[in-house]
Amino acid sequence: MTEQRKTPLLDELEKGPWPSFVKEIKKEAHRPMANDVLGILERSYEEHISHWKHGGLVGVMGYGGGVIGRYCDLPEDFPHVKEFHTYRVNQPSAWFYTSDALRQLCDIWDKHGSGLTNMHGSTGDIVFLGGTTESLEPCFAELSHHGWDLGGSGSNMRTPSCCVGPARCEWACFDTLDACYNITQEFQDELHRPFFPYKYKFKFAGCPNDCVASIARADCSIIGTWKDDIRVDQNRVGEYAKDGVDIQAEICDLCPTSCMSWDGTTLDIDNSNCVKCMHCINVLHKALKPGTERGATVLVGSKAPIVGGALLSSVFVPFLEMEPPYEDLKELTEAIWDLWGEHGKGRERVGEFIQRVGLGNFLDEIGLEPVPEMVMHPRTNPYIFFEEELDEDEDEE
Amino acid sequence: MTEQRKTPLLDELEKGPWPSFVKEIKKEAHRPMANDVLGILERSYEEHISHWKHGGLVGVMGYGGGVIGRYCDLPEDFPHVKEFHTYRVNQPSAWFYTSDALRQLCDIWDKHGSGLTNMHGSTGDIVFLGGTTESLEPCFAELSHHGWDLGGSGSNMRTPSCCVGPARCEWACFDTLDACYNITQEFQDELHRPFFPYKYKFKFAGCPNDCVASIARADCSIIGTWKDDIRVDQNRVGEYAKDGVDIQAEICDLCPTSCMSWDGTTLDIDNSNCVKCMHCINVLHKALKPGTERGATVLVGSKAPIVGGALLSSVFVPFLEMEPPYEDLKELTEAIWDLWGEHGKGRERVGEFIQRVGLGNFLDEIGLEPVPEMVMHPRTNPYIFFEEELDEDEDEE
Amino acid sequence: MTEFERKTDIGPPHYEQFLPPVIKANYGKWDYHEIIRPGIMVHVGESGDKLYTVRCGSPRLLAITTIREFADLADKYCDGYIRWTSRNNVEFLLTDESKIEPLVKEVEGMGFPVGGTGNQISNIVHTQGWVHCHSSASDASGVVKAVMDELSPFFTGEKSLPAKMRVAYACCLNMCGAVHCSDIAILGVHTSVPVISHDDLPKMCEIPTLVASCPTGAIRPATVDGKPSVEIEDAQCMFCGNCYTVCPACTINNAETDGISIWVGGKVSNARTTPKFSKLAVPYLPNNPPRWPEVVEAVKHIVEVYAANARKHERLGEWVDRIGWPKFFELTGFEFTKYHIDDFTHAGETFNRTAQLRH
Amino acid sequence: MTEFERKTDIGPPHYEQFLPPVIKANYGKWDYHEIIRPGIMVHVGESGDKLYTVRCGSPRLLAITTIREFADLADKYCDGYIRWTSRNNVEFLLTDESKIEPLVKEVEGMGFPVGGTGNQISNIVHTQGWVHCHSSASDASGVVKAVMDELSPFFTGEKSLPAKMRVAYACCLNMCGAVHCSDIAILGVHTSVPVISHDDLPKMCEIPTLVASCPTGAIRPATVDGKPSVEIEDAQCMFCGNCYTVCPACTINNAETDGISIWVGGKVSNARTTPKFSKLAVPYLPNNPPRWPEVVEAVKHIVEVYAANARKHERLGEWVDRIGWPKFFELTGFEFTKYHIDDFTHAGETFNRTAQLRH
Ligand code: SRM
Ligand code: SRM
Ligand code: SRM
Ligand code: SRM
Ligand code: SF4
Ligand code: SF4
Ligand code: SF4
Ligand code: SF4
Ligand code: SF4
Ligand code: SF4
Ligand code: SF4
Ligand code: SF4
Repeated sequence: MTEQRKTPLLDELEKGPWPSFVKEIKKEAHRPMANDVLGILERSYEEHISHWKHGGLVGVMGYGGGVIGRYCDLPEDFPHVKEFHTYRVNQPSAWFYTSDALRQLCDIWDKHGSGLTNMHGSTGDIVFLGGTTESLEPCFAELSHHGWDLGGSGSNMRTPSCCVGPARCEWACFDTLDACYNITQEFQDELHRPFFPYKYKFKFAGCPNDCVASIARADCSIIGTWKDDIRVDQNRVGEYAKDGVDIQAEICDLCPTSCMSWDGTTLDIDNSNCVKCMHCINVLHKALKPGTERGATVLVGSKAPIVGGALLSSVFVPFLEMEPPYEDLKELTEAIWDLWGEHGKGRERVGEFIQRVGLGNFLDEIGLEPVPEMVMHPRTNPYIFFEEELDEDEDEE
Repeated sequence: MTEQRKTPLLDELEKGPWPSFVKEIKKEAHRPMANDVLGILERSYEEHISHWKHGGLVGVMGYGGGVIGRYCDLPEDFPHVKEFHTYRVNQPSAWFYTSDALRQLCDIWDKHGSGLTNMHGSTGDIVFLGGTTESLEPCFAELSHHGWDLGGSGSNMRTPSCCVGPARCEWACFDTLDACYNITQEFQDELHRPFFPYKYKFKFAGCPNDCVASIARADCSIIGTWKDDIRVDQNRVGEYAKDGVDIQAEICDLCPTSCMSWDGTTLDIDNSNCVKCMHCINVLHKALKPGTERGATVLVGSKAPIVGGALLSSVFVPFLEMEPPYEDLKELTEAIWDLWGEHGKGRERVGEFIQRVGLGNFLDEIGLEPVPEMVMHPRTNPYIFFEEELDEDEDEE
Repeated sequence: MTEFERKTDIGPPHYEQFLPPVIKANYGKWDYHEIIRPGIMVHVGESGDKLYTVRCGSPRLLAITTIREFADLADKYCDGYIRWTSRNNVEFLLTDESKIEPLVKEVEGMGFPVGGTGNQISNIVHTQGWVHCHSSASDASGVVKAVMDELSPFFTGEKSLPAKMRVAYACCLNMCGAVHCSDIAILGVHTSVPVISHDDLPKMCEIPTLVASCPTGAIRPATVDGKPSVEIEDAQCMFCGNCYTVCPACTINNAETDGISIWVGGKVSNARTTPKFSKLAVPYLPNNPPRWPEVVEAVKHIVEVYAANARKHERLGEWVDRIGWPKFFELTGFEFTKYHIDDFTHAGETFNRTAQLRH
Repeated sequence: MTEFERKTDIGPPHYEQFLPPVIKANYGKWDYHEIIRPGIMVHVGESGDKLYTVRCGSPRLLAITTIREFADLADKYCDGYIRWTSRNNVEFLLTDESKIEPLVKEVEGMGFPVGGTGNQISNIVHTQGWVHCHSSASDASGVVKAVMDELSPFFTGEKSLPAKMRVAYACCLNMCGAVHCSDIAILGVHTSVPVISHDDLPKMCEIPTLVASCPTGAIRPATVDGKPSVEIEDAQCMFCGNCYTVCPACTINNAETDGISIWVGGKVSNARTTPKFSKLAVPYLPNNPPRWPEVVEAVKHIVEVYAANARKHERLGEWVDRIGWPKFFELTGFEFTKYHIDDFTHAGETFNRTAQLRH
């Protein structure tokens, strides 16, 4: 084996209390590939610039996504990272593993790649960091043989992800793990074969705490919520008060709708004005619980800034039952994909598309009724595109 | 004199408790002009449509504004309103009059026009409703002879207006009447001779209650405010409490920054967090008063929807001393006019212009320092037009 | 004409000559005020001087006959001093308390109701309409009269409200009444694509200016039977009328389809909450002169629902912000339609981007 | 390869096979949880069963060597059960309380700190940087390591905060870390106009797509020495790099001018306040590997100012909303510049349109 690259700058990053990615790379530095990563990275540290080039189209037979091609611009100096592609391996719901499953993945990657990974990528996939074009097919064959499949990349449905939900959280308002798995399986074709205008991401959060940041980074954000009253154990509330929680200041005063009152003994909630923000439940978690009539709010359209500026998802369905097989969610999804697929421009995310064509028109087309919950407030500008017989609006009472 | 037009539809509007504009028109119906107004208006009521045409350029010698030309589209049926122009006569500050002044105006209008007026127009002018082209010069000569001048119309400075302020209000933080008069006189040329891209309006409000709606309908909104502490007469506060005002609920809980506290005897204000909203002073007006270190906030850019959507004015100078001769305000105004005048498109209000070129660039050009008070929050999108040597930003502490 | 010396650039007369002595004496030194009863206020100076104000409603369109009568009243009761407010009400300024009642009697006898102070509904700021403007989608004075006849108990004080309630009217999207920040805004709307007179257009209008005037870019230059003109892409037109403003040959007025929309929840003052735009409540009601019953009914309904549900000091928009828009539509029974969802430039900024919802 | 049966469209393995028995037994029936101490939680089922979680920090970039060691630990202490979090921390899942301490000792011995729960600062969500991406304006892992070395007391619990504090990093405006809603966002920025290689461009890129990719329309088709290419209007370029994403011949990376910006006050949860975007705090700091001292210093400073001033349960953005942005800039000493004022599409919506101000 070749001797390890000298990396004086990177070595600085082996110091300090936080675990070091440099140490991680060095753990695999006996492999030529990881060793060249050290070298080329050190070069970037010296020169303050990336030495990677755009990836061409690389992938496995029959799939349009799942692999990000990557080549370095210094193949002479670093021949072993001339090709340095990443695989996106679809993670299990909520990132649960057994030690055997992990070893299986490691053994496969040991054999076919750099030995470096990201656990996990930002979308949620297991990321195998750095493989050659040649290794793609054998590696994929071995992965799929053992029951692993690739995730998404390119203009297709991206790998869905979900919070730990009912597996380890008392607040889950629907089965995030099952919904995530079910949707991923239902749309395998859309996941592997790009034929959308751009990427489309799903994220499932069991409650409004949104532990997978779905509202910020999923074209379709499914966030658990409930309809009925918050369940209150007044005794446990009392214990919190005894233990020094200032119920008035820490709970009532921070409720977004001020719908709670505390008289020193009972916590009274006007549930008709509760907007399910979770705060009181978060703080008094032994005493308060979400209601039992549970489902989810479906929001659409969030994305990063490119091109029109970042977006958060906005309300489409205020409350949706989330029982398998999730027919309503699937129908809504297909209606959205049909419209966006037909009329969306290349590299136009659905959130941008909706703004271009107008939410009202978009709803018309997919057959969803407009409801006030969809907007913070009705329009303020008088530029109304009147259409139908206007008389319909006359009987406004 | 011709006999009065039959107006069965309009007659319906003579009924009811609210004073009737129909009665007003009829009071002058002995004049052919007012009589034809009745007729043509009745026709509009029958046909659901206006019978007025665009006005051509009519006006008085040497002025580009002050008169709105108006012609009807039924000159045969209503010959006396063939020409039916309006004069905008510049009102005195805060619309104060003596009976003699009113009679003087009435006599002039009696002689030269329809005998109908608007007291007042939305911008603030005395509006003489309906005169012929021929009558313009003599009417103006007589008006100006008696010390009255025309207001603005067209692409020029419009007639400034102001709230009653120090004349009859304990909250005025500067002399709105004097400032309004002073600015009107200073910019007579800009008022009468259109050479701006579009209209430019001034409105002066003595305090944040904004009784002239300046923040909604003035390109330059000057709103009185103060720097130091609210003056509190605790005894008078106590009396309010005794008289049944719930200080906690009606005052403290409605303070936008929750900077007040009430222990049943003293009202404590954290003035460093008071945003001068006026609410507590409005309700407890005998007990609370604005501070004594007074001035105004200057905001720029409000307008109606056409073309880009309605705008409210936004903060330019958080706190400006408002002492005669108002040099700072005049300098700022001229700087704004120079830039907008040179680069503004036709019919582009200054508020729209600022958004097109960017507030940051606009401030650069007029030499005003950016301050955080100008925005609700710093930018959220990363699309920064970096310019100068970036090192300046390095020492950020 | 020679008898008069024509002057220019003299500006308005100086206000000082119109101020009553009590105001000159207490100018900027007022201590406090009180609303004695709806429409009647006293302002007390630090000096102890008292200025009484009697405010009465006005149709704004006034005959000189009436103005002269006001002048006579001013002489009789106010030493000749009188003013108008920023909402077009008349204010008689007295120092002699004993003269208040007789003045009230006389002015109300003339048909001008006293009121409009404090949390009363004040006068409706409005515009020209069919009385004087070419682009009006409806009349102004008539709608205002019909609505105020219904709301007058809220003006005079028979009925009262939790907070100030400002109603405004504008007869087209130019919004000369600046209705865009009113508790209740009544707005005339055109709803048909402008009809172009291709003969007049070349004579009357500059085509580039016309094309540029359209907020949605619906207007394109075109040659119509040999002559230069424009064509309008119907689907892109949202009837703002700006093309008509700059070009008389693009007639937008339409007797059949012009109508009225209603907007709610705006405010101007900085009290408690920051200034707010009005939001769409009812997209379209028919033009129904002489008394516009549908409009009157809708406005009255909003006022009553607000009065019944809002808290003290809570402006209409503040009330809706507290209860939420879904509740507003539920309480009023107004239908929420696609028209209520913004689809102009900043539409996305109005979408509800949170899971905080009442269910 | 023949030894393996290649399959497609099978999707991920079913999660159930990876769930520990205690989770299967209490699935969806958890009663409550407690944070025993930073990094160690217990979740109690309605059944009374207890699931212990030991969370440790991770650099996210992991060698298979390390993953195998984690697997061994899982076998030794957790019956083989382990998971990762949405912020890339590792969570060991135990049922035997007595095994917690030895596990903590061993995992910390390996150099992986236990912590990151509750109001501790958790792991920094981040991206590829110089390790794997072509468009990175800076490295990702390196900046994160340098910052976390400084913040680690807030992770382990030596120091604590008023509320959750989420820090994220992205190496270019594509924001793969979705940093746009983080309490503190560290963002790599390009600040120079892309350099076009006119020879490669025709071969590598579709000109219409390239032209369309520019948010500001700064790119125009042009013919350069006979060949079809594009030109960039420098003044219109705000360095987003989208052209580089679609066209390798528009190189935006620049060793001299690439740098890092810092954003604050974003959040994702719906707790108390609705989700918020992060706002610009520091427009530009130099790229200074290997330890980016300026960036580390600025982030640490923000955390400390926040810790010293915010109220309990108050996220950074909620704190600033209460005290106002002028106060934030005063307390941090950061300079407020024209760069902080939005000038993109919806800029006007961020202007301060009220007289409500602290003076
Ligand atoms: C690997 C990953 C970052 C990581 O280190 O974890 C990643 C890496 C890249 N992203 Fe991403 N994105 C990754 C998650 C995200 C996320 C976060 C998320 O999905 O939750 C976002 C923001 C959310 C969103 O989708 O808007 C994100 C927004 C983008 C964008 C901007 C998209 C937009 O509409 O604004 C681009 C640009 C593009 O698509 O051309 C992009 C493009 C890229 C490319 C393919 C670069 C390019 O221009 O081709 C990067 C390849 C880097 C490499 O060499 O491996 N990546 N990308 C993440 C995927 C791993 C996984 O599958 O788990
Ligand atoms: C008379 C008056 C309405 C009234 O009944 O009181 C009025 C009447 C007209 N306005 Fe106005 N505006 C009047 C105050 C306003 C206001 C309110 C204000 O000034 O406080 C506004 C909204 C605030 C603003 O300036 O944005 C206003 C916004 C407009 C606009 C839209 C301007 C914009 O930038 O959006 C137009 C269209 C235009 O200028 O071409 C307009 C145009 C017009 C024209 C000249 C119609 C036209 O297109 O040429 C109207 C002439 C009517 C007529 O026949 O007499 N008028 N106009 C008001 C002036 C009287 C006075 O001088 O006191
Ligand atoms: C006379 C007038 C000024 C003038 O120069 O003409 C005036 C005079 C006073 N206003 Fe005003 N306001 C006047 C138009 C306004 C406007 C502008 C408008 O309506 O177009 C506003 C902004 C309305 C809005 O926010 O949409 C206005 C918002 C206020 C407020 C804030 C109310 C609120 O809580 O939002 C106060 C404070 C209060 O009433 O408690 C106030 C208070 C007052 C006081 C009590 C000030 C004082 O100490 O004298 C005056 C008696 C008010 C009353 O009617 O009870 N005035 N006031 C205007 C009377 C118009 C009318 O005839 O009704
Ligand atoms: C394990 C994890 C879910 C997963 O599937 O991996 C998780 C788990 C829990 N979250 Fe979370 N959250 C997790 C990511 C998130 C995220 C997403 C993110 O950070 O990208 C958020 C949104 C953050 C934001 O708003 O920017 C998030 C916002 C919350 C909140 C709301 C905090 C707030 O007041 O805004 C709570 C409630 C609380 O902590 O009081 C919460 C509470 C919890 C609880 C207490 C739920 C429960 O009863 O078990 C869990 C233990 C949290 C802890 O660390 O103390 N979790 N949580 C994630 C751990 C990430 C990590 O390693 O640190
Ligand atoms: S999102 Fe809600 S349900 Fe899911 S893990 Fe977080 S707190 Fe639990
Ligand atoms: S969940 Fe939120 S909104 Fe509902 S009561 Fe609790 S704090 Fe209030
Ligand atoms: S704006 Fe203020 S100062 Fe002027 S009249 Fe209204 S309350 Fe008085
Ligand atoms: S003026 Fe407004 S902000 Fe200031 S203390 Fe009174 S209520 Fe609070
Ligand atoms: S609002 Fe429109 S129609 Fe009414 S006066 Fe103004 S411009 Fe004319
Ligand atoms: S009415 Fe408005 S939208 Fe329609 S064509 Fe004219 S300018 Fe354009
Ligand atoms: S943020 Fe930009 S540079 Fe970093 S991985 Fe994503 S695309 Fe690449
Ligand atoms: S970097 Fe962005 S703004 Fe500049 S040219 Fe490229 S796409 Fe346009």
